[in-house]
This record gives sequence, C-alpha cells and structure tokens, in this order.
Amino acid sequence: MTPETLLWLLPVVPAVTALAMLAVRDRRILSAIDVTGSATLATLALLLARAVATTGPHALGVFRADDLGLVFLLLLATLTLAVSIYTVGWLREAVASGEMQADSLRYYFALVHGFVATMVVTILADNLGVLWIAMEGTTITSAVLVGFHGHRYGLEAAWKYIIVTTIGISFGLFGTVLIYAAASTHVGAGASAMSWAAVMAVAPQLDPGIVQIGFVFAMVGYGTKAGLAPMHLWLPDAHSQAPTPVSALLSGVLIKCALLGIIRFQTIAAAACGVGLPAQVLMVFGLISIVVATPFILAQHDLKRLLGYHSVEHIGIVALALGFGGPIGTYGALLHVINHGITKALVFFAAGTAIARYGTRDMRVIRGMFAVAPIGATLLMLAALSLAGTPPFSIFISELTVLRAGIGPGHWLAVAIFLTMVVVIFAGILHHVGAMTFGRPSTVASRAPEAWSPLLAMALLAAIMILLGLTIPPTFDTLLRRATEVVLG
Amino acid sequence: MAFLVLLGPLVTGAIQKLKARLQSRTGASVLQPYRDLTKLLRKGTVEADTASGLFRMIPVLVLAATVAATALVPVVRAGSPTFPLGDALLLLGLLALARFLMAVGALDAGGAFGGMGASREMTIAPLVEPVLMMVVFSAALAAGTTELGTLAAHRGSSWLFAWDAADFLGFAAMIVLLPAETGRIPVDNPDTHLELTMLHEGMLLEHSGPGLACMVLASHTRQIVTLGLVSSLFFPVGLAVGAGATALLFGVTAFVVKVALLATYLALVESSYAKLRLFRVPQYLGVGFVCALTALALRIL
Amino acid sequence: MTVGLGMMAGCYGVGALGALLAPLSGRLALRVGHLAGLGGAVAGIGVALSVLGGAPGMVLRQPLPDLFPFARMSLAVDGLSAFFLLVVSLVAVAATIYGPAYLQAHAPDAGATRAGVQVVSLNLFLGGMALLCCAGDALTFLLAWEGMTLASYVLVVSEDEDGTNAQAGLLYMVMAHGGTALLFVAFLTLTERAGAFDFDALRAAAAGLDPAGRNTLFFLVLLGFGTKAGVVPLHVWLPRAHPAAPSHVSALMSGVMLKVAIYGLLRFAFDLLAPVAAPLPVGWGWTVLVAGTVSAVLGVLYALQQHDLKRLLAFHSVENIGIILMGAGLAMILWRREAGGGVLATVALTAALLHTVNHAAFKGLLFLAAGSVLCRTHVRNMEELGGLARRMPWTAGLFLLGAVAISALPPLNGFVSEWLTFQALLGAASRSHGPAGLGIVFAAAMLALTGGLAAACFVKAFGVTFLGRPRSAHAEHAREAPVSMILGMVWLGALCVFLGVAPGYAMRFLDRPTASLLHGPGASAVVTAHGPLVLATGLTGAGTEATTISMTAISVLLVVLIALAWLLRRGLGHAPRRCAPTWTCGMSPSARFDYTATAFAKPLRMVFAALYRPRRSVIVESAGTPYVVRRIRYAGEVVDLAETQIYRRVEVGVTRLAQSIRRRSSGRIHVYIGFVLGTLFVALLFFGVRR
Amino acid sequence: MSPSTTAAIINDLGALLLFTMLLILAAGQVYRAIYAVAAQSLFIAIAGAVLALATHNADLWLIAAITLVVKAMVLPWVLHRVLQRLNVRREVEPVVPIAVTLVLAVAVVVMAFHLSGSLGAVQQAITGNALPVGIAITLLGVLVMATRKKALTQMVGLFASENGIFFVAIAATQGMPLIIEIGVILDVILAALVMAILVLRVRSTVAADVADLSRLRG
Repeated sequence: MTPETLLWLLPVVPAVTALAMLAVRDRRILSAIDVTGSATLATLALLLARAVATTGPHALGVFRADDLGLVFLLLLATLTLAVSIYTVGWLREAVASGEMQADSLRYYFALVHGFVATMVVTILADNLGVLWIAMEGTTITSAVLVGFHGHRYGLEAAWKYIIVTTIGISFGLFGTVLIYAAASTHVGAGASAMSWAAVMAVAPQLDPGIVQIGFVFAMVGYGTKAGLAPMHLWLPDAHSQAPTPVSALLSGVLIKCALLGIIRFQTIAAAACGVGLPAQVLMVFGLISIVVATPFILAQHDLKRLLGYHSVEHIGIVALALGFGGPIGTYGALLHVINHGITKALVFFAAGTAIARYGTRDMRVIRGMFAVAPIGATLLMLAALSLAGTPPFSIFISELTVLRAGIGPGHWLAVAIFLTMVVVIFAGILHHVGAMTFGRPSTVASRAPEAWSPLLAMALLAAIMILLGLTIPPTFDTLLRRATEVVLG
Repeated sequence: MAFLVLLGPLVTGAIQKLKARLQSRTGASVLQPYRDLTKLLRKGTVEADTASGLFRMIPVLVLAATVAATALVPVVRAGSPTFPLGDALLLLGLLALARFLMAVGALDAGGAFGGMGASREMTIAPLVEPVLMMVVFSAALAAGTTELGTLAAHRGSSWLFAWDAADFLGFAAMIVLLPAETGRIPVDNPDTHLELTMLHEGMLLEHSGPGLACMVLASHTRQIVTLGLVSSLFFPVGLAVGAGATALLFGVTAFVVKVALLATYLALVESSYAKLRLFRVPQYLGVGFVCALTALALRIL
Repeated sequence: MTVGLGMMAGCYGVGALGALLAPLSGRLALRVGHLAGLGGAVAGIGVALSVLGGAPGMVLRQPLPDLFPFARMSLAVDGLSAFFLLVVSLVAVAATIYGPAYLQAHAPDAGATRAGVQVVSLNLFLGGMALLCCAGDALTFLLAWEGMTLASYVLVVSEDEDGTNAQAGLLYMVMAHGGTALLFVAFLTLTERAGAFDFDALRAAAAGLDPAGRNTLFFLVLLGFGTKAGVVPLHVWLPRAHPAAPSHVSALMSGVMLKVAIYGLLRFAFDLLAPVAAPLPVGWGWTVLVAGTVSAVLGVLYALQQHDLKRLLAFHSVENIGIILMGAGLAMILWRREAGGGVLATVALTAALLHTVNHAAFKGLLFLAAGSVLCRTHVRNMEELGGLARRMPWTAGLFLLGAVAISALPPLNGFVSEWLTFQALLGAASRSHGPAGLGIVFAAAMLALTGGLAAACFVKAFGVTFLGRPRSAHAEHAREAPVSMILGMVWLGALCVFLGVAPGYAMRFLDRPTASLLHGPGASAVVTAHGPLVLATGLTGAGTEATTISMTAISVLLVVLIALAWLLRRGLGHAPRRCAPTWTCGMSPSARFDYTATAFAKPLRMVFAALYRPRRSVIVESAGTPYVVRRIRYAGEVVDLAETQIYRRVEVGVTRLAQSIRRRSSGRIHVYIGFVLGTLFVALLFFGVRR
Repeated sequence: MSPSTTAAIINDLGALLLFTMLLILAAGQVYRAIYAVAAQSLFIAIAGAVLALATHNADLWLIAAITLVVKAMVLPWVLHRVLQRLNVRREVEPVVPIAVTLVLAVAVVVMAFHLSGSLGAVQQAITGNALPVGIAITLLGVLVMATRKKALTQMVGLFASENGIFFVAIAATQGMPLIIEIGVILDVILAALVMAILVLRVRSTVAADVADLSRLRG
C-alpha cells in the first residue's frame, strides 16, 4: 500500500467500523468488530510509520503524515487497541451490573469509533482549519460519550465539557483565522493558506504582531481542550464521569491531540516572532497547571477525579518541557506524551477494575485490594509508581529529560517549583494508592476471579511502560529525534 | 600487675581504718579485706534459680577485664613501653567493659535490686566517662599522645611547680570524679546494704562465695587502678625512666605514698560528706565537667 | 575480575528470576532466590578483594549496553567503590544465609506470591546496592539508587499486618524521594555542564565551577545523602521503616544501605566536587562534623527510651552514622590543610571507613539476633520478653557479642574504630588553636558520652530481653532459632571478633580507598606502621610520641586472665552450690519484680528530661472514695522532637491547605467559563501586545 | 463598488454588530437575545454579500448564503423550539448584576481596541475595525455565557461569540476557504443539536436547568 492510500485509509477505517456497528446488536459480535477495527487501525498506523521512516513525510490533500504526527498516531493506535481489548471484559461486567444497557451498546461502540476517527483526523490534519473541525468533532462525539450513562452527574459533566471546550476551541478558531489572515497575504487565499506546512514555509515573513495575538488565542483555546490550568476545571468532571474505557482515551490521547494543535501553532509563532514568546507562555501555563493540580490531588477522595487532576499535572509537565524547549526539552515533551498516555490508560484500567469490584469511586472505601485482586492491585501499584515518576518505569525517564532541559539553560525557579510539586504529588499518590492496595480489604469487595481480557490489556500497556523505562529503542529514538526536528524547524 | 592486684584490698582496708579513726572508732584491721576474700573463697555459692549460665561467668569476666586494666598503669617506669599494650583510652575501655558486664550480670537474677543498681550505675557511668576522658585529653594534648607512660615521662619529675592553670583545673576535675569512679560517698556508699541507696552493692547482691570474692577483688583493683591513673597523670614523680633495682624500689615506694595520699583524701571526703540523692549527682559531676572543659580550653586557646 | 562483575550481576539476576518458581512452591523460590543472592554476594567479595588487593590506583572498568541514547552507562570500580562493595557483600552473605529460614519461621503461612515478591525485591535490593557502588556514571548511579530505594520499600511493606508498615513505607519513600530530587539537581547540573554522564566528565565539569556553585552543589548533595543516611533531623523515616522490614532486610538497610549514602557523600566531597589541589571549603567539614556529632548524641539518647527492640537498634544506626560522619568531617577539615603530608586526615578517614565496616558487622549481627527473637516470639516489645538467654543461648550469646561491640568496648571492633576517631580528634585538636580546637575536643567529649550511653542502652536491651524471667507466654515458650539463621549470625560475629582482635590485618584493605581519595599515604602506612599487631596513630608522624596499642596482645592477656580468674572462681575447698529464688526482701519473686526497660531508662530520662520532653499520664481508678485505689494506669512515651516539631506540623499544614483550597472550588459552570475568559483576557494583555 | 465604500460599509456593520452584542448583554428576556443573535448573523451575511460584490468572489456569495440560512434562521429556530419545549420563565437570570456585566464589557472592548491599536502595519491587511470588533464580540459572547444562569442563554452567547469569529473571517480574509467554512458550520450545527438534546434530557430527567447543576466539584 502506498503511503497516500494509508493516509486516507487511516481515518476511514474507524469511521467504517463505526457505521458497521450500528447494524449489529449482539455484544460479542460488537466486541469482535471493535477489536478487529482497532487492530486494523494499529497495523495501518505501523505501516505508515515504516513508510515515513523510510521515505520521509507524505502529504495528501489536507492530510499530512510527518514524524511529529506519527508520535501521536502510534500512541492513539496503541491505546485504541488496548481499550478495545479491555472493553471486552469490562463490558460483560458492566452489562451484568446494569451499568450499561444492552440495547444501547451499538451506539456506544459507534460513538467510540467515531471519536477515534475524529482524533485520527486531528493528528493527520495538515490544514489548520481541518484540524479545528476535527477537534470540535472530538468534542461533540466524546461529549455524548461522557454523558452516556444518562444520570444527572454524567449529563452535568457532559454539559460542562461541551460548553467549556467549545468556547475554548472557538478561541482556537479565532487564532486560526488570524494566522490565516496573516498568511493569506503571502501564500494567497484558498485552502493552502491554512496548510501548516505552507504557513511554516513563509512563517518568518508573517507579521509578528498578528501572529502573536493568534498564538495567544490558539494557546488559550487548545489549552482549554488540553486541560491546562486554569482552563482545566471541566477535565476532572468529564474524565471521572465517562465510562472507564472512554476516560482512558480522553486522558490518554485526546488531551495530547489538543497539545499537538498547540505545538503546531507554537512552531509558527516561534518562527514568526521569535522562540522566546511561545516558550514563555508555555512555561507559565505548564507551571500553573502543575501547581494547581497539587492540592486537589492531595485532598482527593474520588479515584477517577484524582486521575483527572493527574492528567492536568502531566499535561502541565509537557507544556513546561515545550517551554524549556531546545532539542532536549522538546524530545522530553514528546517522550512524556507517549509515556504518560500509556501509563495513564493503564491506571484508568486498573482503577476501573477496582471501582467495579468495590462498587464505588470513593478511595476511603477501596481498601486492601491486594487481598481481593492481586494482579490488578499489583498493576495499579506499578502504574501509580510510574505516574509518580519512579524508575524503572517510563515516566521517570521523560521527567529526567525534562529536568535536564530545565537545568541546562538554568531555569532554576521553574525547576524548583517543578521538583517540589513532583515530590508532594508523589507523596499524595503513594498515600492514596498505598491505602487502597495494602491493609485489610473492606467487606463490600467482590472476590470474583479477575477477568482475562482487562488483564491482557493492562499487561500489554504495563509491558510497554516498563520497556520504555528500561530503554529507549533506537528506532523509537530516531522517530522522536525526527519529530523534535520537525518542531524545532 | 600482680603487685597492684595484691595491693588493692590493702588500700580499701586502709581507707576503712582511717574512716573509723576519723569517726573515733577503732575499726577493723587494714588486712580485713584479705580476710573477707579468703573467707568468701572458701564458702559455697547460692545462685538465683532464674539466672542463666552467663551469671556464673560474669565474675570471671569482670575480674579479668579489671585486672587487664592494671597492666596499662605505669607503676614504676615512665616512657613509651617496650611492647605497646595500650593507652589511657584502652584502660578506660577495659574498666567500662567490666562495668558493662557487671550491670548485665545484675539483671540476670531478675530481682528488683539488681536492676535498680544496674540502672543507676549505667546512669552515672556515661556521665563520668566523658569527663574522665576530657581530663586525660587535657593531659594528652600537652604530650601529643594518650599513652600513660609517655604522658608521665612528658610531665617528668618536676610536677607541682611546673603545673599551669590547665593542670590545676584538670586535677580539680579528677578530684571531683574520684569518688564517683571508685564508688564512694558522695556518689555511692560502699558500706550500706540499704537497698534503696546502693548502686554498686546492689549489683553484687546476688553473687556469693567465690563469685562474690571475684567481684569484690575486682572492685578493689578498679579502685587502685583509678588511683594509679591519677597519680601517673598528675604526679609522675619517681617513675624511673631507666631500669635498675634502686630505681625500681624508689618507684614502688613513691607509688605507695601517692596512692596512700589519694586514699586519705577519699577517706576524708567520705567521712565529711553525706551521700547525694541520685538526681543531684549529675550536678555534682557537672562541676567536674566544667573544670575539665576549662582545662581543655586553656590548653588550646 | 570483569568475570566477577558478570557473575555478581548474573547471580542477582537469577535470584530475581527465582521468583518465577513461586507458583510451584514458595519455599523453593525462597531457597533458590537467597542461594543465588549468596552467590552474588560471594562474587562481590571476590571482585572487591581483587581490586583492594590489586595494584594501587587500579580501576576496573566495564562498559554497559547503551540503554538510553543520551548517556553512556558504565561500571568503574576503584578503591572506594571496592571497599563499599565489600561492605555490602559481607553483610549480604549473612542476610542471604539467614533469610529463607527466617521468612518461613516468622510467617509459615505467607502466600507464595509474597515469597516471590520478597525474593525479587531482595535480589534487586542487593543488586542495586552493588551496582551503585560500582557505578561509573551518573545515570547508572541514579538508576541503581532509585532501584535500591524502591526494592527496599517493597520489602518494608511486604510484611504488613495492619497497615502500619504501609505508613512507615510511605514516610520512607517520600523522604527518600525528596532527597533523591536534590541529588538529581546536583547530578544534572554537572552532567549538563559536562555534556556527558560519566564521572570523569563530571569531575572535569566540576573543576570549572565557581565557589558559590560548588558549595550549593555540596549542600544539595549533603541533604540528599543525609536523608538516606538518616542524619538528624532527616532521620525520622529510619526508626519507622527499618523495624518494619523483615529482620535480615533491616540488617541490610541499617548495616549497608545507609553506608551507600556515605559512599555517595565521600565520592562527591573528595572526588567529584573537590577543588583541584586545594583544601575543601572550611564549611563542608565543619557542617559534616557537627551533623555527625548531633546525630550521634541524639540517636543514642532516643535509642535509650525505646521499648521496641528493632526500633532501638534503628536509632543506634542514627548514632553510628553520626560517628562515621564525625570521622569523615574531620578528614574533610584536615585534608590538604595540615602540615606534614596529611597523616591525620588519613587517620580520620581510616576511622570513618573502619567504623563503616564495623557498624555493618555488629548492627547486622544485632538485627539478625533481634530477628531470631522476633520469629520465635513474634514480640518486638522488650517488656514482654525476658528470660530468653536460657531458651535461646546461641542467639543470646551472639547478641551480647554485638552489644559489647556496638558499645565500643574492647576487645571488639567497635572500640578500634572509635579509638581511631578519638586519636584523630585529639590530633586535630592538638594542631588547631582557638575555638576550632575547642569544638573538636567538645566533639570528642560528645563521642565519649555517646559510648557511655550506648553501653547503658545495651545493658538495658540485652538484660531486659534475654535475662531475668520471661514476662509473657511468647517468651515462655520460645525455642532456639534454626541452624541456618545462627550460621548467618556467627559469620558476622566472627567478623566483629576478627576486626576487634586483629584490626591490623584489615588495614591493608583500607589502603586503596584512603590513598585514592586523599592522594596521600594509605591507611596501613600510617596506622600499622609498627606491623599488623600494633595500631599506631602518628599524631606527630610515627615516632616516640605516637600512641600505640595492640588489640591482639590485650586480647591474649584477657584470655589468660580469664583462665586464671576461672580457677579463682572455682574457689578454695569444695563447698556445695545451691540454687535459691532471687532475694526480694523475703517475698516470693515473680516476673513482676523484674526491672523493665522503662524503669531502667528512667534515671537517664530524668537527667535528660529537658531534651526528651517526656509525655506521661497517670490514671488512678478509685473505687468510689479516693482512698481505695482499684488500679493505676501509667502511660509514658518519649517522642522524637524532630518528628513532632517539624514533620508533623508540615504535614498537617500542607494537608489543611490542600483541603481548604479544594473546599473553595465550586462546581458552577459559570466559574469555569469565567476562568477561561479571564485567562484569555490576561494572556492577551500580557502576551498579546507586541513590545 | 469602490474599496473605500466597502471598507466604510464593513466598518458600519462592525459597529452594528457591536451594538447588537450589547443588546444581547443587556437583554432582559431570552427570546430577545435570540433575535439579537439572528440579527447579528444577518449583518454578517450582508457583510459577506457586500464583500462578494466588491471582490466578485463566488465563494463569498455561497458563504453569505450559508450564514444567512444556518446562523440567521436554523439556529435561532432551534433555540426557539427548545425554549418552547421547556416552558420555563423566559427572564434572563444574571449571575452577576447586569450593570457589572456592562462594566466588564466596556473593559473588554477597550482591551480589544488597545490590542489591535498596537498592531499598526497589519491595519491595512485587516479591513477597518474588523479585528477589534471581532475580538470584542467573541469575548463578550463568552462574557454572556459566564454571567447568565440559563443553559439557553449560554448557547446564545456561544453563537454570538462565534459570530465574532465569522465576521473577522469574512471581513479580514474574504472568508475562510469554502470547505473549511462548511465544515465549521456543520460542526456548529452538530454542537447546537447535542447541546439542545442535553438541555432537554436534563429537563426531563432531573427537572432542572443543566447550567444549574454543580454537584461535581473539588
């Protein structure tokens, strides 16, 4: 298959899967289609990665596949596959416990794959307008998924989510329009003036003032979608109310896609009005996010909200790394995107199983999980340790890189804040997770044997997590290096 | 060595006699301690039924440790020894070892009094030892060594007149410490068996017969070792540097005289002071500590 | 020797994999895992000795596979590394021999999973420490450091009855993480300057540092390693975490893990950060000396007031780390400052290193002995023990040995290293004038006080635990520990005796580290100038005034005297021996007459009341009238001031703050929107306008 | 027609838009706000048509038409239907007093003009006051959402703020590329539908206004 074919196949596959599912009712068949669709997506993504690695970036109409996008695409593909595998067992229990209605399953699956399709488009989009359209698309689809349970909390979360993020990315649209306005004078009107590649080509000649305003709009806008503080308030609500697999996708990939949008605008701004400004903005937002997340992590009782705030912290770390900039900083940021995505999905899975067992998200009730579900508990502990940044897990490496990027140029204040918060948050999460895993189990816990498919999915992710903690494979390293070059221009 | 061990009981006897005289009693003969020892050695032993095998070894170990300490006291000759055996720190270490074992033994029988004695002894000892060491240091800083023989040689025979303030203060500290280290009033009362006041005796309570004899002999020896330490630190008069019969004889007599003087001092203190409350003792030792510290300060500044 | 490194790594790896046998049989997994660990330890000893005995200045280098694109990883074993590797491996031998039997005897019905977890983490723990000592670059060092911490954390929480261990582990992990963060800053500052991770590059980079930067880095490092080493007031995690771990792990943590921190400190102070051919900044040595003195005194003072046997031992680790640091600090002060070739610095460093290995030996021994008491009685509170000397004689004897050693009493090893420390302090004092000298002498006095208090503490610990009558059914029915456990203890006991009786023969193994750190004469050249039988400290260069002692001679003398005294003890005449109840003023004695630990420590508690601030509560239950007293309840405890005054407050403060912030947050969407709008507004004002 | 007149017309339309925006801000009843939004969309469509005349740009005609149909007719109609479906009190209930809102609005407008005033060279590229007006309208729309209780008023605010964007797009760059424009419009419609569904579902399940739910916090 030529890369061009892959480029248009990639978004089509999940879309087709989604449509196909609408026709089916039976849970097993649905799950089967689900897994096959995700598997196909993953294979296609890998093929594309190989093609790009060998023959460089490829463009097709409004789509473009460069190494930067591939980093995110691979993450998306992996997590989608993991989610599908997880969903098999999770859904069985959810239907049994009445958490999901058997007759609405097809809509659920269709929405999930529609959601994935929109995310694929955001990642592959070269045209900033298309990027925006797809981004709004993710909001619409995932908003429905957030409110899928239909109880008042779900609906409340969905409303907050769709309203706040729509506002956010309408700012993003404004930024896009401004950049387009600045670029169209050089590139000439028409769709190409919105192509990121084309804009980048002429970026140095763009009028800095208007690009600057455009960047600020885009930053705040897509930052809202990415869950950067102080625009993050919707995030814990949405991520905690969504069905577990969706939470994993939201925290694992979606906010990263928004980040990709930010990166695209950052590169333009850096080329047009100097590296300093975007770096400064990103650093400020990153630090604010890290600091703001901390108290809510410490004094949290709701497991999934805890994880939501962790996403805020980590997206802040990525932003901080981008702000530190330079080859090391950008490399660290991209590495952290991957590592956090994998780990966060794993944590959400483990948390989901715990919640299913204890029938609550209140961490004061979830106790002594080792006695109830040893494997799940172990995985939860490992993921939590990784999330907290201990080796030999992946996040340690990326945080180390971020730290290097900060110390090298001597951003001492930022480094100090970053380290302090990381240590405090470490205390927080270890306190919470330790209490959940050790000690005597509370009586409500069900001692049913652990279902295989969630364990399989978690094992898959844990394996990647530990592998990336022990080494960075050369191919992966080259991919990241190339992506870094794309960002740094 | 043997000389010191044999001389030890005599010193105790002498002190007792002197005290008796001061209290205008006739008092027992100065040889009484020897009689007690032989008597004890002939007696049988009564052991606590709760005691472990360790209990029977304690007197042996204590005596051995104490006697080993005597080997480190320069009695007759000064100067660095022909074969280096040990220094002041090792001497103090051996005495501490003896005390440690004694206290352990006291706990073995499992009675309240042994424990009480041990507890109090181990309360006072940590307060005494640092001061004692500081006194040694104040002498050692001048000589640049902690070896008693060399120290003595360094001070030489012209003692009192060559003293500077530091020496006086150090000696003062030593004077304060002496009763504590030898287990006498005002810190401890060797004569009483009133359980609530005794330290050292409390630890001996469960020992009997030859075992008790060893312990008693050990305490005699400890006393004379302490006195010997003081004399070699502060009055190294008569410590012959060379060998030779006359020198030896002179050294021995000088040593006896010095020990006798210190014994007299102890007797005087004992008969003129009352025993302190246990929790007043730290303050008492504090005086010594201050003296020693000032002595050191004077040496260095 | 490279082979040795490979074998060491291989054995630990195999040991970790031994956990895979757990599903078959937990017992088998334990056996295999610990056996492999033993192999690793032996290999480690081999490597260490071959380097320590090898040519001067020899460094054993071994590149590692490039796991990460941004750093070359390698091993480099020089004298210092080898010495600490030796210490690690010596204790590891004992722990691995002791381990399996202990784990089975202590918790026979522990699941196979737990066995697996313990095997994995033990081997990772040992491997991490060994790797750390051998690390030749910052990344390897940091990875090994974190791996060591993580593994020990898992071991701490592995035996959790009621969640208290989880709390202890949490405190441990958090403080370790905080310390590590500082280390990261220090290391990365150097690596980013150097552009590489290996120590040679870091050394070169540090050479270009300005004094301010150099000092900042040193104090970061000091705090980082100090946290791990348990320096007051960074020690609070230590007396909680160490007792919580399985006893052979406690032995490793107290005996070895703390030393690894010392290794890091020495590596930085004398090697990486040291200015080229200039003395170290004055502040460094003095800070370390003061910290050491404070830790020594406070450590032993708090140890005195513990009733929990393992907690008591843990506090003594704080004390001994303090003593080691006193030596190290003194060496830092003296190095390249004194006239005449720096003999004293060598003595001080020798003292520190010797005490490192000594403490590893006797503290390991004591923890193992405490462990065999624990696994037979399942009681850690001394008040409920007693009378064990008759029931477990071997354990009792070995504990006593360790007690004598740790109390710095001749003729065992503790005395030797403290003697050297004293000599170094004294020499330094006699050289320096003014307040500096006084300070050093005062430190010496404090060291003497520490020794005395330690003796008191161990009279209490040994006496109350092993002597007298059993004060509970657990102690009543205790049996002697299994043979393999006793073997493990005997190994360390023999080490204590050897290092005490013939320290001269151990000195040559201190040559390489001392020489390579100080670039001066080696330990044996200074301390055993008169041959291995005699220890001499050349206060003024070996000569007439040098102080000399011979531990060997004194030991021989002791043996002879013991024999003689034994004859005397047999007595003249053959009078009968009788057994009778202990004298208790005529009452029939019972276990309630025994002196308890609390009672034993009471006088010292009153003497140092100002420091302890003891809490006590007496509740009198009277029957109606105040004259008829039913029962009097007494509760008293001595709390760690650092814990109550600093840590508790910080914790409470942070938690309160977080909760109040969280409570303030309203779930109203208007606020959400407001924040977005406001952010855009501010951002446009700040960043939108082109300046 | 000549560029100058075009620019003049665009300027006047901008002023009108700003005026309607203030009307929405001050509106005391929901349906008035809806009409105001419809009016805004109408003006934007007119602006598109005017520019189309001026530049003979076929796409612009189309865009103007779409805007007219969708934003000036469909969306208001949807809002109206929802308003009728949940027959609640029609008054706009402010979270903060309307006076305060107006003060804030003034601040926003000032900031917007200050911002574009700092641009200078770009002023030529941007026809007239389109940029500051656009920024102002966009932010004011969000301000409405932040200060009004009802879910419906929030939707109104959202569309208003998007109108600002469209205005800038049309006035500054003769409209976005056609496909993009269409895509955006589609998105807006979809979003509107989902929001409407949400509003109605909440009304039917918990009998409350979705914008009032605030159980999820902290």
